[in-house]
Amino acid sequence: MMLEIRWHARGGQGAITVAEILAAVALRQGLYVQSFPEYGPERSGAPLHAYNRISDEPIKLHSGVYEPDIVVVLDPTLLHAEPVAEGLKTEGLLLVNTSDAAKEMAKRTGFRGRVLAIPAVQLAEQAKIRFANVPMLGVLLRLLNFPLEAGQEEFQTVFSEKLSPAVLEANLEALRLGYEAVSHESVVDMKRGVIAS
Amino acid sequence: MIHLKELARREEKTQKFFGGHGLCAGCGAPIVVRTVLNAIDRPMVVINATGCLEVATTRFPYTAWSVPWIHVAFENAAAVASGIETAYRVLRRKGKISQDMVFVAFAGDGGTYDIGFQALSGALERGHRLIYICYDNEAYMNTGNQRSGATPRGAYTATTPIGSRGSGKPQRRKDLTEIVVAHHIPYAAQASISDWQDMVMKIERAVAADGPSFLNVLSTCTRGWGFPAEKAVKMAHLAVQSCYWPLYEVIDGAWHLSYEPEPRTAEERAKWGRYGLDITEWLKLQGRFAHLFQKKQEEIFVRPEHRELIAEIQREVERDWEKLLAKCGRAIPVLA
Amino acid sequence: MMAKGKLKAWEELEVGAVVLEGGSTQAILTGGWRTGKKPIVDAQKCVNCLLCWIHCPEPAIVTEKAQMRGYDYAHCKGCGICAEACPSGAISMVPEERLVPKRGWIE
Amino acid sequence: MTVAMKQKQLLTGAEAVAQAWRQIDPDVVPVYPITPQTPIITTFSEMVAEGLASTEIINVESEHSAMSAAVGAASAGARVATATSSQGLALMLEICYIAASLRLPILMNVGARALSGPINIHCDHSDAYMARDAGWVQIFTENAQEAYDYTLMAQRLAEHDRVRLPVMVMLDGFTTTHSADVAEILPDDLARQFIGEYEPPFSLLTQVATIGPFDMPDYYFEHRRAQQHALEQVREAFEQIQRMFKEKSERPYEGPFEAYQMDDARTALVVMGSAAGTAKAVVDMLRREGRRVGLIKLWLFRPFPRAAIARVLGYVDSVAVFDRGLSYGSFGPLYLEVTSALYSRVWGVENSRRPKLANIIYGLGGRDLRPDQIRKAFDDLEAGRLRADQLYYAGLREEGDQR
Repeated sequence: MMLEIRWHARGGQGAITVAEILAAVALRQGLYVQSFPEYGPERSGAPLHAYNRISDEPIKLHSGVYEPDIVVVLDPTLLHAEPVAEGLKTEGLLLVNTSDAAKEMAKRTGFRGRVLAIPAVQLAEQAKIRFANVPMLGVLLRLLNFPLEAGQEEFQTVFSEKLSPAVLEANLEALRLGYEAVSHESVVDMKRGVIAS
Repeated sequence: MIHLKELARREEKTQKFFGGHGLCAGCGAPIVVRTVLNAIDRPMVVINATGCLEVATTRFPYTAWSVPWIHVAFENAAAVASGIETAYRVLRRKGKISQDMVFVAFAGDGGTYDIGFQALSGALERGHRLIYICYDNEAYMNTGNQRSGATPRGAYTATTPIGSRGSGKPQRRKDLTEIVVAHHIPYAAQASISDWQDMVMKIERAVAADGPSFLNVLSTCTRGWGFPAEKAVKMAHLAVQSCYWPLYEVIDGAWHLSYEPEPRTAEERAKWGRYGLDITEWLKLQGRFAHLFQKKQEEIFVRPEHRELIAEIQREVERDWEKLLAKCGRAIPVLA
Repeated sequence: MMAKGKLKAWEELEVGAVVLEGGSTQAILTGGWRTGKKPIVDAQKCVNCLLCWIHCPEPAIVTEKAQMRGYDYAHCKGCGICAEACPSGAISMVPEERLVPKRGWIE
Repeated sequence: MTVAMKQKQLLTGAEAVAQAWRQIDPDVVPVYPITPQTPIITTFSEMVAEGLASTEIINVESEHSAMSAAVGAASAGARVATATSSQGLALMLEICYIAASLRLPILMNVGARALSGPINIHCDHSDAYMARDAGWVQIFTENAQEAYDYTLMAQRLAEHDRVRLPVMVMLDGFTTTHSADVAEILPDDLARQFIGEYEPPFSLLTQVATIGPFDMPDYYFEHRRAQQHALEQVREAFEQIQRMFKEKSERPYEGPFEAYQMDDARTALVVMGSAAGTAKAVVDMLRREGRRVGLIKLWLFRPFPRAAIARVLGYVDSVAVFDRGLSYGSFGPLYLEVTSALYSRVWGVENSRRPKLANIIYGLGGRDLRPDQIRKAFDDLEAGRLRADQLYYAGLREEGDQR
């Protein structure tokens, strides 16, 4: 069974980084993974996409993702810049960083499947970090039933040299806030690949 | 001397470069381009080498340009321009073309100091009447900030990273403008996006030159140099004030200094060195030099282990400045 | 999925991949790149020196008869160079959501 | 050089090409010296200095800049020609691809010469073969006459409104470029009538346009398909121009190749360039001995005339393809084209049958191909000693061969 995820963000918002960390965490859970950006001249502010594939069998595909199971929108302004729900499976999940209601997101994108609206920006502010990417990663870890510790460990291995201890701590806190933000949702059932609502 | 209002009127009348391109917010390159295109009030053909400017402004089917524009490859802007300029002369001689035109080549420092240097040298030596503008952001920025021959000593780039055995670019940057002057062309100059009036005046002289002309224009890069986008013009100003990027012109081999830095603010006066602003005032504001500094309560200090390098960089700037003064026939101020 | 209409078939393309419509990047609304702040200009303080205009990398500053008249928000990327360059403090960067007149020209 | 009527002259291949350039009178010719094509540009430079051509020559600083300047001049609506060989073609190859993609009608003569290493200044086709995927039309010529004729024709072909592609005309290094041969030059007025005035469909000097945009994956594939389409249009235009040239020159060029003594041939060679002459002489000799032999001398190598080759070789028992270059790790490029063409043909139709094939590599680095070596190829073919899956080398010293 394979799960395909498409991230929507703008250059400089850290989508590619968290997509890679998500893949690393899934690998730690014994799954097969891919993480790749949509190649093109990335410029801060310009729309960009990143992709994940997570599967319990080796992944041979090397093509784009056209019918994702999950779409993650890190920057809500992208909703009117491009069709974020394009190709999203009807039984898939649209996860949007916004303080608006999920219904509003469904209306704006025309997606009739499951929508999850998470005010990740506020979670980021709460944890005193800049971007919404890390809290959204926390949400996904929870949704995919990966342990929070695995996410925090992975984050540490990647960033311990690069970030000062205080900033690293803030990011781990943001990850936890994201993780906690979806406690009541039931998780993805990796075996059936269906997003159990 | 053209006034800003005249330039604005020109852009209102015939806009030659449009928004919606993909250059980063705060990029220096389009500031150079707009200044050049507005300063030249004559039909032109633009020849653009591969690089940030070219890639971000002509993603098919869109183009930011509304003047005849051509890109062929990374290393041949000057050669392509030579072909166009020659075709123009022949077709004009044969009466097939009548209008008076100029040929402007735009390339970054990678495309000019390094890979495109041979074509540039050939075009200059052959005397083609073209205006070559290098928007110098001191590294290969389109591919994500790798070092070029224009990268300053000590700067971090993705190919001169910082580590236990690496502390930025070990070599000094190549003084390309001086090498260009050695081609005995009628006009060569250094300009900066921080001094539009000086740049416009130099573009006009380049257009008037009877033969090849070359402008090396400092064009800051918010992502590659590592400073907030809004400081793009200020970063160029500080480079000029510190004598790191001198403004001068060489007309038929004669050197003329365009600007002798003097402090503009109390803050600058407080940090003024022998000829200009202390080089650390410019270096410390940039991410590419962050490894040379450390921050203590909002104050930025040179790391002890890098004091020698910083002093050496300052000395190099002063020695180059003195050589420039000599070439411009200026006496070197005796140390008080 | 960039701002694109219908993509052309190969037979419909110009010979040699030539692009004939000049300045067509106007169709790309890079105003969406702003990350939270946009410039506005106070008409009282503006001395119309046009230092903002010459330093704008887009261009996204609107002039009429060489008079500064505000911003083309469809393309302004919010870099803030104009605010830094303005000698009379007429330009300020305000939160994106702030309601402003069409071109941010505050009479 | 007043020419009352067509006259036979003693000309080297290089001089013949220079004559063609003089009559074409290109607006811009970027030049850079490299053996063996240099006499083309030096002879032409003298013509310009004598006022026999109105061309502006650019003495560039490298072949890379020669093709770059040619692209610039052509995009400005000028008629452009240049010449190179071997390493020069390799250096400019990056820009050759771009000239084709921009659909610029640049004429280039190539004095075919071996590619380094080791460095070698003599003839083979490895340089032309290297450029076979660049998107140019490629024409191989046998001698000074063909070099002159096809250079004129190439100019018309490049500018043909359904083609609009750069054209490469190969003449063998030294064997053709430097050997004096009898060639007939058209009277200037006749030549100029044939060449015609150049009305550029586009000029950067008079039109606002962006040339050489940045393609993302959403358009690059379509642009490349459009380029292939242009090459698919060449064959018809090529034959149309041959007919027009025949009216002026009375020289009967017809189709992508010359079929020499092929009507009832049982065994045949396929060959390009000057060696075809030697091979014709051997065919004549063997015909006099009553042997049914023939040869195909290919002019148009790109676009490769697959159907025509497959048709003409469908009535022959066995064929030896002579390649003056080798696609290392595989066979000779001409052989690869011929076998592919034959494989894709429907057999048994009009009692055609698939011939036995063999690939003979010859003449690398100027090594001469002697008549006795060609005769041996015919003998081996007829005796069935040559296999399709093995490479043979004519004129190579190998251990154990009986010199």
